[in-house]
Amino acid sequence: MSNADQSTDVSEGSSGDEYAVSVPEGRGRDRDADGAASTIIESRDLSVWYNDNQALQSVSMEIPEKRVTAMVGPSGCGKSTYLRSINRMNDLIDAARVEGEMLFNGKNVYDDDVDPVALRRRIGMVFQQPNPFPKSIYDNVAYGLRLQDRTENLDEKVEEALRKAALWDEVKDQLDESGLDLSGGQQQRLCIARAIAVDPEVVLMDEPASALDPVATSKIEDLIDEMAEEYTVVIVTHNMQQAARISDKTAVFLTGGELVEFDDTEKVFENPENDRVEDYITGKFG
Amino acid sequence: MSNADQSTDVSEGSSGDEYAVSVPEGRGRDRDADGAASTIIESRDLSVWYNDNQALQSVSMEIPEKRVTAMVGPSGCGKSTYLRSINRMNDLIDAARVEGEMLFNGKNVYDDDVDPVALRRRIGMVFQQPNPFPKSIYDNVAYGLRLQDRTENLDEKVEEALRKAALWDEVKDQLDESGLDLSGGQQQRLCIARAIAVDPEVVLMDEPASALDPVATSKIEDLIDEMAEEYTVVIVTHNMQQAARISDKTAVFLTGGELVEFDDTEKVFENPENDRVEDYITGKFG
Amino acid sequence: TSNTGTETDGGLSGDINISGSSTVFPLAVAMREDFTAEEMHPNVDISVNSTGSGGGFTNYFCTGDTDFNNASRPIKGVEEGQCSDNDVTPVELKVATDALTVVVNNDADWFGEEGKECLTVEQLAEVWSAEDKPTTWSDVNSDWPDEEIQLYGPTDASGTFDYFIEEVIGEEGSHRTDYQSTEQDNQIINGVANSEYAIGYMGFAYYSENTDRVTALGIDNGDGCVKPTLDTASSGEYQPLSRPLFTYPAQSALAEEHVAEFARFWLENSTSESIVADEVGYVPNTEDERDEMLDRLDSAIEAASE
Amino acid sequence: MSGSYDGFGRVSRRIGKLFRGVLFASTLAGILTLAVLLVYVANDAFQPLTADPGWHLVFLLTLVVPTLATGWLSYRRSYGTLATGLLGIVMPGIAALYAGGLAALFIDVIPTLVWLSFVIALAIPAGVIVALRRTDRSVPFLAELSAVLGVTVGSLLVVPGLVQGLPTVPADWMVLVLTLGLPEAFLLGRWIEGRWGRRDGWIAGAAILVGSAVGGVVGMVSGFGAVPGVALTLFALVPTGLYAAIVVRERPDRRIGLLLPAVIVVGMVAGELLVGALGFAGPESWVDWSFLTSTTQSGDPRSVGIYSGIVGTILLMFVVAAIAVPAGVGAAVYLEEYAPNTRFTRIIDVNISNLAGVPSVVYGLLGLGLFVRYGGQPTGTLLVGGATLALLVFPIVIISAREAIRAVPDSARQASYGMGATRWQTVKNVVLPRAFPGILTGTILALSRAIGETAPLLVIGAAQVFGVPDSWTSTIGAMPLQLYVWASTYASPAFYTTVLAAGIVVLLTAMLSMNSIAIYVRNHYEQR
Amino acid sequence: MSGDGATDGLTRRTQNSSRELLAKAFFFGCAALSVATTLSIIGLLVYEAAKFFTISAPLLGIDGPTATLTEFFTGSEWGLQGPNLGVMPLVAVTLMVTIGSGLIAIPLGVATALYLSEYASERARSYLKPALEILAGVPSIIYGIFAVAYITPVLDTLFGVDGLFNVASACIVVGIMILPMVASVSEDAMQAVPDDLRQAGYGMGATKYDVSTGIVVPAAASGIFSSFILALSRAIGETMAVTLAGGSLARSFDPTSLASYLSLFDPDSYLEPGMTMTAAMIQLLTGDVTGGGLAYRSLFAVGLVLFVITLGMNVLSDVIARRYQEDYQ
Ligand SMILES: Nc1ncnc2c1ncn2[C@@H]1O[C@H](COP(=O)(O)OP(=O)(O)OP(=O)(O)O)[C@@H](O)[C@H]1O
Ligand SMILES: Nc1ncnc2c1ncn2[C@@H]1O[C@H](COP(=O)(O)OP(=O)(O)OP(=O)(O)O)[C@@H](O)[C@H]1O
Ligand SMILES: [Mg+2]
Ligand SMILES: [Mg+2]
Ligand SMILES: O=P([O-])([O-])[O-]
Repeated sequence: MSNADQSTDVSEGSSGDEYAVSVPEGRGRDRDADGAASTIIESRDLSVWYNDNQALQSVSMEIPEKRVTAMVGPSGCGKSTYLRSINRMNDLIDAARVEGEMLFNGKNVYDDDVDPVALRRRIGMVFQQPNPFPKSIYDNVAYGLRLQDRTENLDEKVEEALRKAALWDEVKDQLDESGLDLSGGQQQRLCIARAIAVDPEVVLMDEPASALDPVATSKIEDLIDEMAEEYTVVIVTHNMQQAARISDKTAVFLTGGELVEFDDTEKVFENPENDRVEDYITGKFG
Repeated sequence: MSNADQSTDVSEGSSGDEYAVSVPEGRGRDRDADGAASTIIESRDLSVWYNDNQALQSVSMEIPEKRVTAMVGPSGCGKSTYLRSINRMNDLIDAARVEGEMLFNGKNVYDDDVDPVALRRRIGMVFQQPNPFPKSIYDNVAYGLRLQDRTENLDEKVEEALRKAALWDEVKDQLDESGLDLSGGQQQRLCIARAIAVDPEVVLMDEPASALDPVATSKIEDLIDEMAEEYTVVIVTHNMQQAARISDKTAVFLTGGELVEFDDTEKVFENPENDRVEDYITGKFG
Repeated sequence: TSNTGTETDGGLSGDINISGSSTVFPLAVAMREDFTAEEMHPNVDISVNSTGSGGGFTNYFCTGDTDFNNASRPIKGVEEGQCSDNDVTPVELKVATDALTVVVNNDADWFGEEGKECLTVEQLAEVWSAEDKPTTWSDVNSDWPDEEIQLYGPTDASGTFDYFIEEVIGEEGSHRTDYQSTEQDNQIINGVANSEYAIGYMGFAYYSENTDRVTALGIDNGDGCVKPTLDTASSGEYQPLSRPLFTYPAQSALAEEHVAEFARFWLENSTSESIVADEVGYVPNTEDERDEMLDRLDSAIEAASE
Repeated sequence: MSGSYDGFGRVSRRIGKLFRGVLFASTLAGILTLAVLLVYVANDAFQPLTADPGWHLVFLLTLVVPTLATGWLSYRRSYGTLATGLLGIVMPGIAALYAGGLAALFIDVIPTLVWLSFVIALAIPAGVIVALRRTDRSVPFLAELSAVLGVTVGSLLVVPGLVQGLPTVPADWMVLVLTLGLPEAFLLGRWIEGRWGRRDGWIAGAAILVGSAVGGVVGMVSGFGAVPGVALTLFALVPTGLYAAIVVRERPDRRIGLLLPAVIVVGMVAGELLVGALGFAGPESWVDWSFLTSTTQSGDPRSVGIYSGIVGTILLMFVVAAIAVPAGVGAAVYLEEYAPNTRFTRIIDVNISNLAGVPSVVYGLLGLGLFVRYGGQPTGTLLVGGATLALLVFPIVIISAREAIRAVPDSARQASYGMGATRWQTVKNVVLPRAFPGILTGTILALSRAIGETAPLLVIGAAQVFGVPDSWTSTIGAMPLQLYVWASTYASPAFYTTVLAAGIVVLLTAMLSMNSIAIYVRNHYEQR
Repeated sequence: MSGDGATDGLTRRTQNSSRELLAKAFFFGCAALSVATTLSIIGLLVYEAAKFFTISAPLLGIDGPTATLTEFFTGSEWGLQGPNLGVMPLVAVTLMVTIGSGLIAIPLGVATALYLSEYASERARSYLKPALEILAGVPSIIYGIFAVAYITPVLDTLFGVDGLFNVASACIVVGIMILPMVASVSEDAMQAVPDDLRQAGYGMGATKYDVSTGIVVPAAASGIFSSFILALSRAIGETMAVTLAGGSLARSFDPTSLASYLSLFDPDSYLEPGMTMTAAMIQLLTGDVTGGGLAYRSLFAVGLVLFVITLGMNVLSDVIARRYQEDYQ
């Protein structure tokens, strides 16, 4: 009943931010201190339709390199759609149609000469449900490397990716066993290892912890924190606390596919410019 | 954005019941005034299992005749299970097992000599999704009467039921058209007409308005109000306001299948005895 | 049992495809059996298709698909034309003599007393002619039962059918079509055996295997009633329905040793009482006939291998 | 009203009960009719009543009673135990059936030397592929493809001739030990190594190899035949032993189930010895060794056999599978993984479901016109028959493969595409492996449909008396065709109730064994 | 960081690599093969049949005998000697088999579907469904032998049939053969009826009988109906069983007279032999086919009629089935 306990303080509440999410001290700061990072992904007036139904409305935003950028917003507001339009996963949906620009290292990924497959090799992705292949742990991690024919030193690369995903110690004796035999949290870390094994520049994560228990979630959060040393991480989450804990920048989408606020995480959670954002963050709807 | 607007007053809130649901003036009173109604349905230590999973825990409660009794509670708490055990619809689920008693007019409906089919002819039922038969409107309403071979004056009885369900004026010229061609709200009223055509003593309703838009919902609520003149209505709802608006008595179930509070609606919403009920009603979880 | 042991060495090998007459079919199958026996040529694969003489010529043999075509009548001019269009040269070899047999049900008692059942050629023609098709037996002879005639016979692709038209109905007349027609002559026997008012006709071999199931009618060609037997057929008494049976190898196929060898084997055994008469049920060739045919074969083989 | 119980009454269920009874009877009507017909067929085929009563008594005592008792005991322990035992009977039975078919192929159709030469010829390009994979990765695809194709073609052109020209060649059964036993030993050894460890893997591999050689020698010495000896060892004894080993090691709780097959084998042997000793005559079954192995065709029911039909059917199935499976799966992959949602795709869609409903005799006409009349092929050959039947099952394969592919969860595809896999890489690495069991099931069911088809073969001009084919262009027969010929050409009551009944038993056994394999594969993988 | 060259690799066209194109081309080719199959069926049947008819044959360089469309579609006799080229006698017997087998398969099939969908326990279903699949899987040649060897003798003792062949035994075995198709397609339709509707019925105090007959069957009607059409189309195309059981007697049938249509419903006429379209094709093939001759060409004309009928029925059943799938999503 921790749920109920937690919320009882509302009745005694006095100020407007009982619900407000506190941003952990020191988070973001150490990286933000060295000035603004350069932009790796930038969308300009990006709109996405599914058939006649608009899921994103002219979204413009700049995602900084080697930072964690969180996207929050109520269900159906288009967070996943935005994420998937970065590495053109929306191409796989017949109904989807994109307008506007999505720049990756300054190049519009929707240009005709861009190969989405090559794009995705540089932008990794982790999904909501852990989805390891029904292959051995080793083969899961090696999958992307083999796709790209980068099979020299395979063993080392697999080990390195598993270490980075904080999974090596747990699985090093069972690399030949099926990835499906791992626990949910381990599976998700395996998926992360799989994604980073090919050394992508960006890792996109769509609610990577929402199917996991609290312990596994906290491991993943720690991992994301570490990943930002080397990679640009863009993460969709439903959990405000999580966004506050792990991200440097936060984008808030609202129903209809509008980006209503995008700023440093601290700023968004503590002093949002938009009232609707404040309402949303304090849990008044959504 | 009425949703957002509505909840902004939380931040200015001062007392513990910003969220509390107000019970409309005069509701319940006019009927309660003439003293306690007699009990038509009574459960005694009713427990229900689905296989090894207990869905109701020793629920005892008395449902008054010709009143509206609402059941509320979080998802999965056993409301539907309780409702369906009144007219033994749970018999149709192989996994379900019932212990304890469910008295209807003093007779335990789980006695061996009770024929569930005969029982259901006296206790009508309306479901969450409007589910008219793929027959004409007329045949939908006449269905129960025909089952019981009560076909004298069929036309009149159909008309009467449709009138009671506040649908007659809208459909009187299209009685031969398929029930499926009606709008959602009309379909649900057709289902109510179908249920009351056979003159049941009790009408059970499982979230009858949750699939409908606000206008249709309010029509159904008005209808339930009128129905209580003649029938005993037991209604399951997720919507606190709705329960407060239309019911005389309210039963609150909590997760695990426990009945934690059962009293006059006014009492339950304004001054609940149980803290968890208060938390639930004020929307703090669930 | 011939296929599980070790391979016999020796013997010829290769495929032979045979099409044509259903009348000759049992004879061809018997020859195949003996030729491919363990101690002979087990590696020669012979397939036999019962298509009717005409069906075999026009659809299989003259298009070059088969090596032999059996026939219960001599090849027709048009067929020879078709063959030569495709560079197929048929070599006519007489292999036996048949008594085309008309059969009725064992319970049919109106054809005469037991053992002497008989029909005149005119009556036979009346039954089968398309002119004024009798529907009941009483239409043929008012003394006979007023029951519907059930007819079973070969299809129009068969030599038997052609021969029957020629000898019984007459060139100018035509054969009725409302009968059970089949290239599987056993179906005729079965049909007649199962139906009291049925009549059918086919090669003698099929009758000789079923003498207890159906009754063969004697045929009265004006000189009294003659029952079909091997004797009456070989003596020529059984008129007009005794006839020669042929097989036609394609001359070019005879260039292959196994084909030539099979043709020779067949001819050499065409005088065999035990195979041709006892096992199959036709009148064997006389030794003279055999020698004549062997000469013809040899010269064809010679021509083929040039 | 209030509080008083006035009775709810009862609603009459009489009509309902009657109705239910009628429905149930109707459900059973078709099944029972078939069952009765099959009992008649079995009676005609096996003639159980012609055996001495003593024979029945002996087998009742040695076989039936102990089997029932053991079965009941296993069932009492658990259903799984009984199932383990039943599988232990059915699996070796079916395996022996197919091993027999395989042996027949090597004895009659494929000369072992030719087989050996082709295995060697194909092993060379396979080695090249492996080598290419291992070494320098920078070979462009087209270069690699042409290299592999070139080596394959070259090797196929040169090597068979060389091998067949060798002065000394190994005996038939040795060739089988080399070409089939060695790979099987290697694969199963690897598999067992993964399961139970390195040592067991080696032991198993060696045992398989030695066992197959022993099987050959025993077969030769006993007169059973060396080739059947090897085939039976490799494809019936080894799987059976492996099955028993797995049960013993991994399912100790079900170990007792293995008693059932043991009791049956012992009971059969004991019964056979006893009736021999006591001089009781067995039934004059029409399904006997000579029926299964004789190629004789004549009007005498006692002398004919179905051997040519069996071999023809096996060969036809190879041709059908070789054509229809790649094409059908390919079409399914296109429709599920590649096809844009266009009008053309929808046309293909509708077209396939309609193709599945085209009468088989029309497919026969298609084969006749396409291959014989315009393709210039001779009538009734293995190639034409196989290709015609392949066209017939093509839509069935597509439909079942599509279902299997559709069942692959989308998350698996997403994961692959998200890693930067191309479509083909995703299909190859993710979609096809996961859809494989479903595709296999569908394929087997499609083949078991093809096994029973007669009309298309008749239409393309199959012969009525046929032998064992030995080349692509040999005229072909098949089991159902053989039945048709017996039922028409040799039609006499004697055939209908003797060899035809026996033929039905053989054909149905082949079909049902295929279906049961399909059902087993389906259930086995559905559980995962 | 994002200096020059950072976007180079993005334009590598992995999608159009020769490996991808080859794979795609192969898969497309396989799919196209299914269309090619249909087109060749239609093309071949039409082309060869055109050589059969008087109006089109000369255009295709045929100078042998031909048949006029009138002869073919209104002639009352089938037989290739002389002017008897009417296909209707064959169609009529085909129709008899369809009617007769439908009379067996439709009631039994719907009852089976209803039992499996509404009454049978999970366990009973798991035994009955495979058993029904076996009914459908037994090859038609075996059904043909059953008909001749076991069913005709029974019919003979019951009703007395003349000879070995009769349409009734063909109807019985074909009925058994198509029964599983009626049952499984109907059952699918019944399973697609939302459970909501059953609940509504039970909630009104309906018994299982009331729900099954009054709610499930009407709601699944279009699906059930489409199963009939599909199964009957299967019966029409059925070959070996009707060839063995029905015999090869071309009946005479005058398509211009009402009486001949009535005779299709005369029980006695079912005890006599009759040749269906498919049986006629087999008969032509096992003998009569004269390469390129009238018989050969007539074979394709009959095949075309058969194909058009079955295709039409398949399309119809598809359309109906789609309709009901739209009803309940
Ligand atoms: N494949 C699709 N086809 C059609 N519409 C889609 C598809 N995927 C998403 N949508 C619609 O687009 C809108 C945005 O969806 P999206 O998945 O991006 O939302 P989201 O913010 O990720 O929501 P959630 O938090 O529930 O995942 C929704 O209205 C959704 O219904
Ligand atoms: N048919 C069933 N089989 C097994 N378990 C069931 C079944 N129906 C309900 N349950 C379980 O019983 C519990 C109570 O379910 P019930 O439907 O009564 O809840 P509810 O209060 O009506 O919830 P909701 O508001 O979501 O409708 C739940 O845990 C549910 O999972
Ligand atoms: Mg999302
Ligand atoms: Mg509920
Ligand atoms: O089959 P036939 O002998 O009559 O040509």
